[in-house]
Amino acid sequence: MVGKGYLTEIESERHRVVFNGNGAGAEVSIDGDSFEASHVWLDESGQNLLVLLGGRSFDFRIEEEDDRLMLTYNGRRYRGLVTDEHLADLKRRAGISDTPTGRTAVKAPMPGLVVKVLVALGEEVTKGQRLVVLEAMKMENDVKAPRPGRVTNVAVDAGQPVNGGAELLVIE
Amino acid sequence: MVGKGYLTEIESERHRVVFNGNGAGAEVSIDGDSFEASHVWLDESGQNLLVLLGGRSFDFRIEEEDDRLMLTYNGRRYRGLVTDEHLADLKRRAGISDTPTGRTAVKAPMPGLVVKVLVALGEEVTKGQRLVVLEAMKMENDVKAPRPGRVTNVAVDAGQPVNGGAELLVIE
Amino acid sequence: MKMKRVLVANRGEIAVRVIRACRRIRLESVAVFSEADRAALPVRMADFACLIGPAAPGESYLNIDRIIAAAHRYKADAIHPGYGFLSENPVFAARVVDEGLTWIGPPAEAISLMGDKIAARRLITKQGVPIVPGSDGPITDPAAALAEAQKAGFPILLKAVAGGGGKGMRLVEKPEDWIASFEAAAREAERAFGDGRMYWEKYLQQPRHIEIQILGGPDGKAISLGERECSIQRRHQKVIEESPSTVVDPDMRARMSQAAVTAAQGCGYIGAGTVEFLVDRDRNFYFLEMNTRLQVEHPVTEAVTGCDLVIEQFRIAGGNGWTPPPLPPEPFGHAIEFRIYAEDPQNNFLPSPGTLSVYREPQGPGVRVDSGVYQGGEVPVHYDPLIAKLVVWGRDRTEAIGRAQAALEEFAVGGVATTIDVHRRVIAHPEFVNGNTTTDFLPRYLASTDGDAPIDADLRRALAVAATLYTRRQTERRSRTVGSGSASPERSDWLAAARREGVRRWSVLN
Amino acid sequence: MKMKRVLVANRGEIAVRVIRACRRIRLESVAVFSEADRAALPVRMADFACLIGPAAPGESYLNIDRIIAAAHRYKADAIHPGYGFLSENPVFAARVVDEGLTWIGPPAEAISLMGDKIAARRLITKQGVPIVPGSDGPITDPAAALAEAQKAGFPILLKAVAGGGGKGMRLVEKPEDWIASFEAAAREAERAFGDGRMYWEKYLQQPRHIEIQILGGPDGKAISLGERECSIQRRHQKVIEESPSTVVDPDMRARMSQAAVTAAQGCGYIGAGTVEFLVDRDRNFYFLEMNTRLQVEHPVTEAVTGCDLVIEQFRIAGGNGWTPPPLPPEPFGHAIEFRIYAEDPQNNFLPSPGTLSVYREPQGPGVRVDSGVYQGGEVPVHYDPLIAKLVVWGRDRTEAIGRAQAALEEFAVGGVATTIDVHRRVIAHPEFVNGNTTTDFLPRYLASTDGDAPIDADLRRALAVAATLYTRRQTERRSRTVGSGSASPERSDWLAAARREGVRRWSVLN
Repeated sequence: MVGKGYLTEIESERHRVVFNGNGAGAEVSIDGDSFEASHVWLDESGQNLLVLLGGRSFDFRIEEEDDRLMLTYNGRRYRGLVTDEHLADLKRRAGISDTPTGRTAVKAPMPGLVVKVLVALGEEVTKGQRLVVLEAMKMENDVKAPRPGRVTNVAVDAGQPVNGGAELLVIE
Repeated sequence: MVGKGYLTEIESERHRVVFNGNGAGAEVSIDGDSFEASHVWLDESGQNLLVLLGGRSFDFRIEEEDDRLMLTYNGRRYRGLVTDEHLADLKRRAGISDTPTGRTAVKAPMPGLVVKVLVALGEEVTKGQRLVVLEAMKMENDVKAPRPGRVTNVAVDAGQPVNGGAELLVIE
Repeated sequence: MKMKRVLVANRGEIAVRVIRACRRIRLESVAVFSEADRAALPVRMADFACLIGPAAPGESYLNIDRIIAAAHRYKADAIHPGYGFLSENPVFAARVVDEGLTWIGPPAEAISLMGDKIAARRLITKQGVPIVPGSDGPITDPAAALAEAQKAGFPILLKAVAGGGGKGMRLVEKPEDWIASFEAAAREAERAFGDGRMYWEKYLQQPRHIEIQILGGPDGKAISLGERECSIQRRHQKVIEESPSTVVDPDMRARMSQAAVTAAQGCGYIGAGTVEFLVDRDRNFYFLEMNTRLQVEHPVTEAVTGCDLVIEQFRIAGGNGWTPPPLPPEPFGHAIEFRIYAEDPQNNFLPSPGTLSVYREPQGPGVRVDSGVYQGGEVPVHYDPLIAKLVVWGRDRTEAIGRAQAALEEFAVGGVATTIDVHRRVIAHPEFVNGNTTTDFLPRYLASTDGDAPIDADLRRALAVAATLYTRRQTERRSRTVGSGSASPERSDWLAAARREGVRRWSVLN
Repeated sequence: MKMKRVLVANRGEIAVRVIRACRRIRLESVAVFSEADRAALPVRMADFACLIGPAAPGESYLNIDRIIAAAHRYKADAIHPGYGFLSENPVFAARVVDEGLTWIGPPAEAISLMGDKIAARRLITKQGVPIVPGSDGPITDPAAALAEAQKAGFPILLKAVAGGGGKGMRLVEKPEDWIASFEAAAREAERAFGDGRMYWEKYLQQPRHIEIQILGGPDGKAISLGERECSIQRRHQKVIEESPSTVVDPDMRARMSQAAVTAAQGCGYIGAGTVEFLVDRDRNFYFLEMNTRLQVEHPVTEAVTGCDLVIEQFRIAGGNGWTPPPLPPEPFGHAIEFRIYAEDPQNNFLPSPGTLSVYREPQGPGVRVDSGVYQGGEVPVHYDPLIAKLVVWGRDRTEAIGRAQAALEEFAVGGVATTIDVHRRVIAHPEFVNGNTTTDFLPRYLASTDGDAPIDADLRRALAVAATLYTRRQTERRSRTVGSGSASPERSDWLAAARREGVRRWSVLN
């Protein structure tokens, strides 16, 4: 295998991606298997990417959402996370941890009005548990726990208007 | 009339445009008549402009073509040319002429192959006269004189491939 | 007096729909817009546009005085209300007429009558149209009502007389819960509508929701344009609608049409309206309510009849008499509508407002999209998250479903999450394919799946490559920006690369 | 053997059209592309994509070996040729079959026969189908041919036996020009086709061009799907097509259909094909030629029959027998197609390649757009400048024209010039509105107008304001870029302004 690559997580499954070769016979190695590959950035937004991989054509839209990527293909969305092995190496040597700190801020997905806070400080929550009810776009919407953990901060009260992206509470 | 304005030519007819006021009651004066006005740049391209003028809504696309503007409204294209009175003033004072030099380079509107050159050096041509036949996009296309004048340079020969924008000949 | 200029008292896709109809018959249009909609598509498309207030609907799209003032200011001579907002407000309808403007909708009296659920039930019963068994008036004595309800059989649905949108509604499974449910629902209705009156209906289990589109002529005679099946619902909101229904045959269509026409004529209905029915397993149908406006799902009827319902509304309201449109003897082919919401199905259908960084609609034979947005535009947080309606037509239902799958795949939206993928999964479901869907189908299906169908290995690898390429490019751009000090490093870099490769925008992996 | 994966040997809108059909019936698709089309829409939409060579058609879309190699490499089991390029090349059709692939088109023999104009005329005459009076073989003795031609009456059209695209064609107004014209045309034909053989036809003055769409079944039986009127032409290229024709009544339709079916069955035709006729002022029709492929204008037939012609092509070629599609007894409504070219009508229709900075297609009931481009994509200089086809459907011709006007206005294209405005003017012309158009209409109209209809005063003022705002903004941006030294002055400036105003992207004039 040539040089360093990337560790790329797609929907929680990790792959090692290494780009090899140059010019027309370009290849990419994925988890050790080689494929002929080429790509085109379709416009100046940098969000529309066409990938030809082993002859198959894939038309992706890519957006950043928090620290992750959201890729859309044929109407379905997929989550991705990419780590540069070279940078990870440097960090490791510098003693910077690459694992998550365990602190997750739960944010308002849109501006709205907090209708109810369903959990209390210190409470243990399970993944998917309803945490906050937010009224926006004419409807009441549930904000659910993205992971299990303990609520270590509650930043809002019922009746309070919040901006999109505002921290509602913290799970650790 | 408040301050300096712009001299704006639309399809060869000239108008004086002055922006007045600020905030919600904004107005524009056109050839001395005042109109309530507002506008929105519709996206980051800067080419899509919505103008509300006296209540009427106009959805324009604007592009630059050589030194002119090309505005599209409801599928039809209109030519525009804008002169800033303030800049024109400065130029006038500095002795810089604002009138055209009388030299017009006729350019290839697209890449192609010169099939025929229909005029000779020194020839007088009328507006709309066929000057060059260019083969492109599977078809033979006529390049016509944008103005009357004398041909003072012929830069291409029959059989020669040319890039889009290449100077074909000059009329003075 | 000929109608010349129509004010469209709405926003989003339905405002665009009405403006398109105006352009097609050379009527001028006036868009009204809130501060949140200054760059919205209806404002771009209308001949005139008038800012009427802040984003909050009460100060703009629900504000009767401001809309009337806009109509006078821009010399509109008619008002089309779309759906939602003021479309079923009899005060507005009456006011429009009082101001000397043409109201593109039914008479205020018909709106009032059908808006009072008890009055509507009484009228319909009198006309011999079957209704869902239930109380014949507001509940005055809950205990006495319980006895009656027990005769009809539990479960029972308690509903607010002034109701709508599921508020003040309670499903009562057993008689023991009756009193508590009644009191809670009445309190809720009182809070929501200032009217705590309740009535009850027998709760039909696993019904279908089928409705009849009618057009009432100025002479009081109504015609039916056939049915729409709207059983795919979530939170009492229709999600997918189609015409014809898989359970309606010509005889049943004729009987339902007759019932709908009777209902419409009975309330003096003029214009486009919809009579909703519930249909039980034995294909008995029961009047549910009448919607006194253009429906969201009107395009499926247009697709199978060839009739432009908005233009028919104008013709009826025009005051020069009206000839009913020619209709095919049977529905021509099959049409399905999909409501595309800016909601995130992977996150409990939370609304997903934002800027549409990518927006490309599907195309091809039998595909229509009604939307109120455009690439680069915004989905504001203040309003309903419906951004588009995809309507596919096929010679038969199978062809329509095939076209729908392809069109849903082709529908490219970036910047906001949408319900497109849910539609794809629903129409691939055997129950949908077989046409065996009742109103509980979608909630049941959504509860049974987490939406994570396995990812094909080729796609998974391509996703990994795409994500990696994106990250690599971002990293490179950032480092170049810092290093070069150029005002616009990206573009020049881009062009240089293109020149190297000989073709703009093409690159091979290296 | 069931067809599973189709290679589409074409580009642009027709490649997209075929790929859409594949997706709808769950066939996989393989796009082939030249270096100029790496980012083209068909490449994005297909399941597989294969680079086959440089931009020049001879090295890519016309290169049989490379296309066959791509088919084998990506395991395609069928090839659809679209129109143009190799679609009417009998060598290619035969080769595809020899390679064990399914050819989505008529037998090579039928292509050959109909491609030889003399052989086609002989066959058709033998079948009793009326043809334009003319020579029954290639001209061997020009002087003898002149005598015959004089009997038919001048003017006469000299045509190349191997002809196409207007090459080797000469209109001869009077007998004195006969010899010179013959020699010039033969030389041109020799140069263009390597075959200098000529024949002659009587030149019908002000004819209509009307054609019949047929589908030939694998059993040799053909059916007619009715006519298309294609009289709006420029440089012998169709520009606007519609169905039904304003001059064809049910009886004439039946007679033309019968003639077309006879012609198709006579040459063993299988698949979709078109028999073209010229129609004179007395509504006599004469066989002109048969096109042995899918036509550009096939969507108008789809709109009034409900039939998907590409899918019928797959069904016929599939080899499992074929049941003709159900057709309405008469055309259902009226459809019109507009070919949108990237050409500049204000500059002698010069091609206008470039980047589509804006591209937004119209929508609404009865509107379909087939295109091969997208916003941000390119119109390359190497190929035909057709970028899109707008197809409108209405219950009747008047409704269709109204819808077309609105849709043409709504069609937003920036970055290249288009023929959209010409269409708007044509369909507003009384002769078009009345349906009185013959093949000389468009050249006559274009010669009579400079396209500069007066500009309404409100629009003129708005144009002046827009141009001024644009220039002011450009000036401000340039001075800020110089002054601030920021890496991205525009965006931050933008955001600051938005914050000041309280709403993103809204500004009032100041």
